[in-house]
Amino acid sequence: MNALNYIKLEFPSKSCNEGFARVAASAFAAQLDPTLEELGDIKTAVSEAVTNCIVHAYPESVGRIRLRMRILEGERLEISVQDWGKGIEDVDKAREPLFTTGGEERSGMGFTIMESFTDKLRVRSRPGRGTTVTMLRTIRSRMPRP
Amino acid sequence: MNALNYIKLEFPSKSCNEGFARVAASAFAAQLDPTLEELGDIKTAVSEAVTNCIVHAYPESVGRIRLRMRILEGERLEISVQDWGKGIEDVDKAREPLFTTGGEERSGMGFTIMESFTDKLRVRSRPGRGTTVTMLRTIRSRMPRP
Amino acid sequence: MNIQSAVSGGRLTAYLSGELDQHEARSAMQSLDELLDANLPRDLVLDLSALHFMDSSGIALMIRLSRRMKAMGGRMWIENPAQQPKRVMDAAGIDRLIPVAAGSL
Amino acid sequence: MNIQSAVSGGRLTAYLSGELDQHEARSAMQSLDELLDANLPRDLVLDLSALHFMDSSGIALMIRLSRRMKAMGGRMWIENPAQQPKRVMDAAGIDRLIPVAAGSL
Ligand SMILES: Nc1ncnc2c1ncn2[C@@H]1O[C@H](COP(=O)(O)OP(=O)(O)O)[C@@H](O)[C@H]1O
Ligand SMILES: Nc1ncnc2c1ncn2[C@@H]1O[C@H](COP(=O)(O)OP(=O)(O)O)[C@@H](O)[C@H]1O
Repeated sequence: MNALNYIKLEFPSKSCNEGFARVAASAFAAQLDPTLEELGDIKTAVSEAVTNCIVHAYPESVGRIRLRMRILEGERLEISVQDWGKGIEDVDKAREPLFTTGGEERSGMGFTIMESFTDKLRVRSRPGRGTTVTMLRTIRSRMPRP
Repeated sequence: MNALNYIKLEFPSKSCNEGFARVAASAFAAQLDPTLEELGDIKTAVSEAVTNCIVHAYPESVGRIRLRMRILEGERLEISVQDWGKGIEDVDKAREPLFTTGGEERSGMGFTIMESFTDKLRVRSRPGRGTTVTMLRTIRSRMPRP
Repeated sequence: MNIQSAVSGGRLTAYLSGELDQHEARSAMQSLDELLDANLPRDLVLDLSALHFMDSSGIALMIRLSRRMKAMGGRMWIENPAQQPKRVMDAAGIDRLIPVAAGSL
Repeated sequence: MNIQSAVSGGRLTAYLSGELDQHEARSAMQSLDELLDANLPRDLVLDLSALHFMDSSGIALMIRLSRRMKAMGGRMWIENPAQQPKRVMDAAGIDRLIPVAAGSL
């Protein structure tokens, strides 16, 4: 599975970087000539995953977040968001709608939204070690391609 | 010299990433509330440095480019662009206006423009090993800060 | 993000603009709490026509506001969400909790 | 980036829009070469009013075009550069080679 293009982006888990991560993700995805709706979905999925690192992975400190994006054959975009923070004890439970450990400032809908805005969502996590969320989204481009 | 915020961005030396690097750089710099002219200067300097990696560092192949940006105390933005390509034999000569090894598709004005659009430009290079260009630019923000 | 408001006959309309993410949510909630404290409205309307982006942090904010309005015996609904916030609200199933109107009621 | 053109009485005006960087420069030069071949103009005007971004790749393109026009015994100048391209042209000292006009001549 060769990537046609990729970026690897690292930044600290400061909430002011949420908006930056969205802009970077959408500027990279723009190469696939997505619709505005598809771009919105990608920005949203990235925002959810990055916010989770800031809020849940590093609740008391500033840690490192890595956002990778790859363009794969077949107009597919792979997005992965990695942290080296707290980790998740029970991933299946965490992925349930409305489940949150974040109190009333969180809705527990982050994973649900990531799932409904992408074609595939994989969560790998080890408590105390960190979490990697990988999403795959096929772009149904506006332009016919050769 | 502690960074208040930073990004580290890696991508392949494909010319389609020039525009992406500019957007990412300007989205990150936007935190300092620069004027449009300052944003334009930053985009231009990044474009020159990234183009040099694509054209000169990796002339025949696709290599890796690393763009780092740091916000330092005093509204200072540090930008560094690194490659692991060809390197530069004579940096002083390379920095002279109009000097180019790129033929008529290049103007030899890249370093001159980087210099005039930033406050400080440092070039470290080792032939066969690669080049790192580091630029510093103070942002005279529109908003008074506390 | 920015919040402007208008009050008329027991109805407080809050106009949200910009982007509502976790970075913005806490201060947005604070502003809205202060507006509710000051006006004690019967109806709260969130007008999202100028909100360009929202993620699940916005969903949490809506749920909190809806609880607060219920506790005060009032009503709350959402008006004019743009495409992206609407998709997030749909994915979260927020319409089961809070009415969403396309135009002004 | 996009190039549109207009010809009138031996003058070819090329309207550049979008962003002109190394990624775009080669195909831009090719389009302009083809326009010159087809029209053999006496004057070449580059109108940059809709060009939002340009780096030194644009400077190289301008120098090549200016050489080509000189070789053909013609003239070339630049019109209406926006702020960022103007700053790049100033830093490169292009006005010593190619006249830059703020408005239409
Ligand atoms: N990167 C992460 N690191 C640690 N825990 C996480 C991470 N992402 C998600 N979680 C856990 O999964 C739960 C559900 O996440 P999510 O569905 O995004 O909703 P929310 O962020 O609103 O809580 C979180 O409350 C948290 O306990
Ligand atoms: N990253 C790099 N790797 C190798 N050589 C470089 C690099 N950057 C610049 N150079 C050398 O320095 C010269 C001058 O660079 P510059 O002033 O940017 O002008 P130009 O890119 O138009 O040639 C180049 O022609 C090239 O020989």
